[in-house]
Amino acid sequence: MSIFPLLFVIIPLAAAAIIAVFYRVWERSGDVFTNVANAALLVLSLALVPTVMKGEIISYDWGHSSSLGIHFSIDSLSLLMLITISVICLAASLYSVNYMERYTSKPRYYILLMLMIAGMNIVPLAADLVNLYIGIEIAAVACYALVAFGVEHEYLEASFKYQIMGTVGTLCILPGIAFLYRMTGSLNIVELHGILAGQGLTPILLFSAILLLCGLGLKAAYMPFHAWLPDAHSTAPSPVSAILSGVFIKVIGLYGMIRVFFCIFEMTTTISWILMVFGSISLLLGVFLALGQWDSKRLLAYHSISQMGYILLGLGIATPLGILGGLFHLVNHALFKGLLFLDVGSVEMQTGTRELKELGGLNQKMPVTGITSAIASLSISGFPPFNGFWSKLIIIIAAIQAGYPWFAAIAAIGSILTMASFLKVEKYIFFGSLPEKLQKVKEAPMLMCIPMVLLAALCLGIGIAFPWIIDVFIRPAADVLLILGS
Amino acid sequence: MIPVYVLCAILFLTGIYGVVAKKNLIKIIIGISLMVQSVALLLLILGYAAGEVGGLFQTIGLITMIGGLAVMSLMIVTAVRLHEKYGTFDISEIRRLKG
Amino acid sequence: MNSSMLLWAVFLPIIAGALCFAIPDRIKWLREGFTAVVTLATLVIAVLIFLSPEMRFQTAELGFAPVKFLDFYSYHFSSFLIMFVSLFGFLISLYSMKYMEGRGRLREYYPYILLTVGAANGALLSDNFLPFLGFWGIILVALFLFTTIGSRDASPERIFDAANKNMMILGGADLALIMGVGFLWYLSGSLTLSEVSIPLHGAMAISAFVLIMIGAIAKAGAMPMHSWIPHMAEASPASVMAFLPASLDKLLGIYLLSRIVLDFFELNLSMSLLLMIIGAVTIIAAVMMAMIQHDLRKLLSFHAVSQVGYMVLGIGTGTPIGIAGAIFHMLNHAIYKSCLFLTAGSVERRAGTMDLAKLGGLGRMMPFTMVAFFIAALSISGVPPLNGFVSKWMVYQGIIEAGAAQYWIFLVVAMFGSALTLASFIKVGHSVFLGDKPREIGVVKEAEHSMRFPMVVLAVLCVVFGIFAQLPLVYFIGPVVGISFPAFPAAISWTGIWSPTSGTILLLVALAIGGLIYLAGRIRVARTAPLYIGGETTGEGTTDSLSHAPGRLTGLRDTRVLGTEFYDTIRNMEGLKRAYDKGEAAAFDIYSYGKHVFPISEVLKLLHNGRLANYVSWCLWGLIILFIVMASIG
Amino acid sequence: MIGIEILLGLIIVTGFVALEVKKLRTSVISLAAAGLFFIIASFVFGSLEVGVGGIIAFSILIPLLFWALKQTTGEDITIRIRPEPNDIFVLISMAVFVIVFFLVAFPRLGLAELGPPPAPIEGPAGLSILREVLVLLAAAAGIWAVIRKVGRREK
Repeated sequence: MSIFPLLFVIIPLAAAAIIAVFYRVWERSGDVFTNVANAALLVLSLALVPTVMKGEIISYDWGHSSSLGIHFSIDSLSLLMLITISVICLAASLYSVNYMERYTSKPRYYILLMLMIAGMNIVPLAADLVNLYIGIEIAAVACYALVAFGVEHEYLEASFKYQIMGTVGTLCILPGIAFLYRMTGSLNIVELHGILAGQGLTPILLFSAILLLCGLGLKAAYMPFHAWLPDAHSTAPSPVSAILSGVFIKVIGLYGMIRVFFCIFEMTTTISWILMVFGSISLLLGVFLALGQWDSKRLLAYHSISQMGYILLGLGIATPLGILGGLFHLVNHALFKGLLFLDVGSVEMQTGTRELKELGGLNQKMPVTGITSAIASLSISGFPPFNGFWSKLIIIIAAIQAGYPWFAAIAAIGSILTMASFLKVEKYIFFGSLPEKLQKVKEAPMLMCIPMVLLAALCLGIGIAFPWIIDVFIRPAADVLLILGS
Repeated sequence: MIPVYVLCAILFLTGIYGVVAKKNLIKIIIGISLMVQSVALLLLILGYAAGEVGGLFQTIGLITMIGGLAVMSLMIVTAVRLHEKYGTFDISEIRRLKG
Repeated sequence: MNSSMLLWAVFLPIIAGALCFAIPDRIKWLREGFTAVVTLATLVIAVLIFLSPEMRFQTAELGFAPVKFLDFYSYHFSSFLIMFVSLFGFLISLYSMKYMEGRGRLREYYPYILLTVGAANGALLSDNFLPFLGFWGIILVALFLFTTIGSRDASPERIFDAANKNMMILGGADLALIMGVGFLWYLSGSLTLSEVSIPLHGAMAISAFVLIMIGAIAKAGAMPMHSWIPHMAEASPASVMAFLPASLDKLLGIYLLSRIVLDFFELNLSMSLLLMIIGAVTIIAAVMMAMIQHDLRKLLSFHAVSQVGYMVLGIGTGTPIGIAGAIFHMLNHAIYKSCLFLTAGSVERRAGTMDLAKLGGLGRMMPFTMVAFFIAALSISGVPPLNGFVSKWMVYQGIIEAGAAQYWIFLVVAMFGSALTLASFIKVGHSVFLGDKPREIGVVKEAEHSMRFPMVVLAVLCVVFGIFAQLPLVYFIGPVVGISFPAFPAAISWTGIWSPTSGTILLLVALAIGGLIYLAGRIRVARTAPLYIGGETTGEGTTDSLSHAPGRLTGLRDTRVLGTEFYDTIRNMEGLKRAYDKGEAAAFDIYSYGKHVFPISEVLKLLHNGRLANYVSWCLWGLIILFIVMASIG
Repeated sequence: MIGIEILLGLIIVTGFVALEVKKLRTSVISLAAAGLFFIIASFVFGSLEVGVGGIIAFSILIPLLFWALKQTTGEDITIRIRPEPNDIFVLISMAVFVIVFFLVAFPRLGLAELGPPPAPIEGPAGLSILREVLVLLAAAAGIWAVIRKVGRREK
């Protein structure tokens, strides 16, 4: 029993409350408290690394001993997610200070952001499915509003579509949880694993699994449940897009799936195949769609679908190496996709457009953005020494090792196409000749460059120090799934 | 109990029908509302024994209703703003985002 | 000797490269000097490694896979290669001091040289596939970054297109390599290069072989993965061309190809034939393309492709002498092609252009460059006693020894390729260094010392490795393929090792053909040269040829023999014309087939038509599929 | 349990009416009726919490919907739009889904022999009501953000 898990929820909520109270008195309270809270969350999550990554589980319970009440626990997988959330959210909130000047009512933005972070933090903390669901719901509701934050045509449209599809998703998750509870009498994830261990999937459990697969799939946006994503992620304000593509879909969608399909159900061949097939379809079609885009943010959004496909493929292989690759790619994707959205956001802010055809040659004018985006592009395309290379490599060889050469081939083809579309981004935004009307473009302000440099450094650093990162962060998290999964 | 499950499923499908086949934003929201109701009722049916709903089903049902309330109120406000911008409730005309 | 030296050979340049980024632009001499010193130090380390016996450096195994994070292993093959990698790094950094002077992005240029040297050493020394793939990829990234720097006369779009193409072709090949390594791991259960050795049976082994081969030949630049080299040549500085596509990429690509043939797999007949066909096609097709080029860089780059054909052909024979010839040719090619690009660079620096039609008569003013050029040119054409001759001859011997009577076709193709190469280079030498100087080019000076030195070193190496071919054969190549060549004093007696009669005859015939083709070109030129019209050349003629529209030069044609007509003659030969038209329309360029991807993308985009109802229906279809799956499993 | 079935039937009928009528006001009233039946149904099941939750939800939603209609329009003009090819795809998907669901999935579930539900859990709910409040809070903050008239500052 420890208070730490609760802090992950209390800190962002407190920040939201403080901002709500003080924003009239002190204009900058939002800027300050959001960043302080996010930094505190990062410090907190990193402080837990030595204990949790050794295999200890920190838990917090309030209320009834079984599922009624608040039950949080942090194991190494949760901590990995929490660290990822904190890093990306800190980067996004630093970035927001200048970027969100373009929008009215910054305090409301910050309040929503902190609520969303609170919701996102609840998901990995949750020890039972109801709390998991609550986390998803809070984060999703705040996220709908953040997507609509610009309250113009596109913002509202994207948000509305997202709301409808997201709600259909939650309405699939709930019966799934209910059936599970009906069959087992428990909602606690560890208990459920114990109860279901060794049993085959009865039809009703399978039905519940399908509902969860669909519902969480709608949140995680893999094909064919993906259609809201390109709209929502491309219209949202850039820091929000960075959080959405970077961590949001993984936390509220994929994390739930990981918990459900590794820690609750046995990982059967059927489910493994379902995950791999859906994963490789998303991987391939997502990148095909991205190739044809001329709107830079929409292109990135489609890539999120594609990269989710990689993660799903890695996890679906379900061998130790596959899970490791999937989780590693999850972290890496958070970093470089977050970075790419921040880069594109600063280009959009400085030039006023995100149409690839209207841009060009910005490397001369915006060197920081140019270099960081080159790093992120190389990383997402899978080039060493950046982090994306290693995770893709692990996924590909894991697929071959598990005896699925065709899935490995799909992953490789997807990687070539990813490369092609990022070369397109680089070509049209940062290389080539500078159009006449962009002659006066300047580099983004300092506070926007800092998070970009930070994330780029992480992409490079993780790529170079990947054995260490894997040993310290990824392997313990993968072990959680392996111990429970076997 | 089977007919109750069937009716519940029909209610859910009616909701989906509203979401999929109706073009009016308000009708879509009504469809969502029907789905929420069906899910809440499913929870009650699943937990029903001897004149009382047992287990955690009540709690989850309450969460469903509250979650539905939260999402739908946001949807309604968004729909109003959409009408303000696009001048219509017709979802098939609200599609600037495509491709 | 201490095995941590291996670490130094890899990480000294890499760390120095990272530091080099930090050197501010103002003290550029420090940056340049630093680069030269570090590469020289790496060269010294490499020599020390070469002189020591086999060494191994290992870190602990990673927990997640049977991989050591770093597993370096030096033996004769890798250690002689890292020596040359470091040597090229040193010569290029020396050459670049003057050649790259005044260009943009120099702050990145020098660090990239260091990073490339380090990564190439890393790839050569790695004894585990995972770090190997990492270093292999870093070289590609460095190539990409080098290419984006670009040459002066290319537009930003063109530069990036070239970089793009590098990335796509080589990146795709790298992924093929990764797949191949995965298959290899699956089959052999080991990721250690020196442990893997499997028979070439079954679909998986064949695919592994082919996939790794694709990775290797793309790096080396054999057809059909060659098209990045000519494209890059148009948009890159000559020093970059000399450094990567001409030397380092060849060393690495052929190194990998030799490894798969020598170590990983036991070559079988069909794969051997496949390699030989690739080699033969590359030789002839690329040299035909080279014949019609007007731009010196592009011409050289097509020859760089063509020469890879000999190496692939030699390795494909599977005979020790053929493989030894191929590896020797790889080394020789790196030397003379690098030298050729460097001379081209000097010409460009002095005359301001690399367009053959605008050059001429530079020989008297640039004697060192000219001599270096001719030595290298004769070497690439396989004229005795230069190094290119020896290695080509060994390749021919390999073909003969491979045994099958039908292989004479490869022999003929290889010889004919040599002949065309000779013809092409006589022409180039003529139109650049001999003949009359066009008015646009004023009085030019010989290249600076720092540029002259690398050219001279490489030219001398061409001669030494030709006359004393025993030297590299005994110390570098013999141990790799397991042939013991006669010792050094018998250097001149190399002709005695194998019976060269048929080879010699064919070679002489080939040389004669080369001469004839050249003469044929001359005769045609003399007949078709237009009469002097005169009067167009205005007074603003400076050495800055960039300002000249091509049309303005037409008036000069009569005054000197141009390269261009010769190429047009070939270009319009009956039967070849169609092939050339296709070649120029990029039908042979694997990259150009990429555009067929876009229709798929358009169709998928149409599906995302913004209708919420559709989107929700897709989810329903997802559920339908899942339900059916559920029903099918019970 | 006959009463429950009738109530469910009534919810379905009123819900369907709500979806199909032209006047949006009528459809909201119809939804309110469905909500009423829902609340009754949950009380019949003996679930106080869901019933109260339903009362809260509908007492907020129905006025909100009326407010929305007052702000905008009371007519559903889309009801008269002829089906396009696209709508046919959608309807086919719907139909296939219904068929697959009722023919393939539903019979296999074995809902008849589920066995008794898990035993009720006694004890205080503790903080857990806070979680629901948090969801509502997020929605409130969301609405607060979405009702802004101007979202972006133009440069």
